[in-house]
Amino acid sequence: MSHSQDRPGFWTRLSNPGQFLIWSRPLVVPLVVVTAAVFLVGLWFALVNSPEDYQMGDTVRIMYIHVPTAWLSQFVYAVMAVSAIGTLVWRHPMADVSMKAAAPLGATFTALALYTGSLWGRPTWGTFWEWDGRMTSTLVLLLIYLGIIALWRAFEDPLRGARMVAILTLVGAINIPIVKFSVDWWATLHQPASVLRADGPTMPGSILTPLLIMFGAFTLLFIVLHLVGMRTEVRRRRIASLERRLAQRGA
Amino acid sequence: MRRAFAAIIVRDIRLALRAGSDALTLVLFFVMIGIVVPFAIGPDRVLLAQLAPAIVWIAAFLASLIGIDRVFRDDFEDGTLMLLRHGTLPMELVVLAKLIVHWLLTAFPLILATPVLAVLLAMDPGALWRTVISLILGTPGLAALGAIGAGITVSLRRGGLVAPVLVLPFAIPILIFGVGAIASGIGPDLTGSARLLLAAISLMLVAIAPFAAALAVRAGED
Amino acid sequence: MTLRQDLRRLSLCATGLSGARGERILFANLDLKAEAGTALLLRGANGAGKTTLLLMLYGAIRPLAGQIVWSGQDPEGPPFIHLFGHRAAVRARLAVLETLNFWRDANGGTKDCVEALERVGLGGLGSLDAGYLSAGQTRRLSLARLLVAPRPVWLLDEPTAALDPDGDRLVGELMAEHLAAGGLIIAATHLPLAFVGTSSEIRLDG
Amino acid sequence: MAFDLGPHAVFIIAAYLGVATVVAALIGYRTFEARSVSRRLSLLEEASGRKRAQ
Repeated sequence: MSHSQDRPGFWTRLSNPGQFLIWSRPLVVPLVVVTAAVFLVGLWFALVNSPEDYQMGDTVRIMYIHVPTAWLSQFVYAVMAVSAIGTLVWRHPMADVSMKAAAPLGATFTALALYTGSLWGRPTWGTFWEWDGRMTSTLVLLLIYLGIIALWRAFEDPLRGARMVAILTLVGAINIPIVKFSVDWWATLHQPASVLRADGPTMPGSILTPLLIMFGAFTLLFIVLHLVGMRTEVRRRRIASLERRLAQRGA
Repeated sequence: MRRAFAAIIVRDIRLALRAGSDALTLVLFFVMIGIVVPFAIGPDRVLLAQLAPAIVWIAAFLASLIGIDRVFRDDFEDGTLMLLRHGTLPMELVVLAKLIVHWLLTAFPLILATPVLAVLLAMDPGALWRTVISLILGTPGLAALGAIGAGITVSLRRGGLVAPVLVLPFAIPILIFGVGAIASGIGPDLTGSARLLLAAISLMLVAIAPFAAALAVRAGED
Repeated sequence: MTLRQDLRRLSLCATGLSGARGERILFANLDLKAEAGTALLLRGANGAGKTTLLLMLYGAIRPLAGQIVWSGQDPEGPPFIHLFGHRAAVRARLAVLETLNFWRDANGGTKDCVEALERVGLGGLGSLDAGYLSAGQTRRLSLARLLVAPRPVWLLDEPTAALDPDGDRLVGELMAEHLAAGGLIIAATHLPLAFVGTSSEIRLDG
Repeated sequence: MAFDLGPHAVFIIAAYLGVATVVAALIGYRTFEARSVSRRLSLLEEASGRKRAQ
């Protein structure tokens, strides 16, 4: 523990779990407050203060939560991929903690994206599930997340598991674009391009503002939950090492 | 006696839910098989709806076959099975307890996950309900066959791969009546009788599994 | 001391036993006699068939020839043998106390688990995952398994392996207490066993 | 605040309610996890007699 140094260098502050707990503690409460505030403003704009879309009518309001969650499902995977590189290349101790804390969040946001997507598609398709390109590749992404979480659970000792999960995550990062491309090809092969072009180039301001605010709200939500998750994971590992020491002392 | 029976079930479930075990991955495997098929067949909803009962049952069938090896493997390797021979519970009841745990950890989550597949495979609610019923009736039989296969191959070092192959032929009737109980094709509606036959097969298998598997386990350590 | 064991007095009389591993005959028409309250030590080099003989007495392996009779015990009665061997039957992800509770219930025991843990020197580690225990501690947990469900016959296979000196002392004490309570011990060991109690010895040259 | 959500109101409400409950569950589980882990950690730190930086 680097208590002896007077001012731990930037890198140790970032990479040492003990230091991480110290500097991340004051961040949690303010972040929670900001996230709640942005959510309230976002909901106010999304549900009340914006007109319905001339094309899709009121169902555009579902888009305000579908698009952010769909975007988050890929953003969280990017965070995990960067952490995976951190684990494998620089053996950064906080990297695998971040990876482990992010995986369940990624899976949940992807599931939410599918949930809201099927509700959004219901009025136009007439059914909850249509094998269209984007929705199907989101579904495959969910399976990848669940696979990663299953791999985390299969390892008893998280330290050993981290490198394996990092490798799988990176392999996933390479394969996701391929999956996306092939699924789109498969979808268009069997049906004309789906009419649902939400993010058209020209989006009237009245739709853009709620969308951007909700974007910010969901991203902040992820950051807060990820930070809390990482703090919990660091302490869970300290518990494991303390238990090991307790056992040795008891021998 | 009952305390020992409950102790085995509680311990095995607790172990399965802790980290370091892959109990819930079978559900993932089940859902994945269901999802993969439309990629091969194509997203045509009418065709998918017709094939949905077969897809769901094949997925359940393969998922339960893969889960067989874990029924006795861990307990055999760390000596628990050897010590249970002299527990208060006869080996037959130990096997029954493990059979119940095996069903709870593999088939039960499968049945809970069936609606997910139903939505993906464009199943109508009626078909979904019949699928759930046929899975509830059929999976105990699969679990029983699995326990017998596990008992026979537990002493083999590479037994994990042999068991599914041994058990699969005996499980074909369950598959036939399982799918039959959902949609019996163009002819007269035979789903009712298929359901009864499925239940009969399952009951018979669950009845003989403890004795057959206990015999195999007891002989296994010789 | 609630761990006091009130045991039925049994005696073993095995005649003409012969066992083999694969084709190799390990021992032939071997006679064993052991009275309640005494210990029978099986000596012999590694691979001399000590473990095979113990598993034969345990009922896991059928003898090629010969017969094992436990007098004073009706065959239909409740199980009466404890086996303490190399495989400690302890799962890494199960807590120490949970493991012991399981074995007390599975073997129909009634003794208090926490006290058994204290007796074998694992007092404060009840809520710890068994995976964190050292080899010696795991064997102590396995010893505790014998205490929570008292049974007349103990079959011990290298009881002092992986144990430190006060571990050996603990094994000696437990064996002495078991013999004093009228139990019967058959131990296979090549290390000297320090315990108070009448014992006879038999050598397997294999 | 009875605002009109149009003909497909039920889907909009279902979407928002679904997301709200799942997010609430996520937040609840993470705080519960954090609280129980830090409780167990302080327990262990007393047992091992050393107070680490919190």
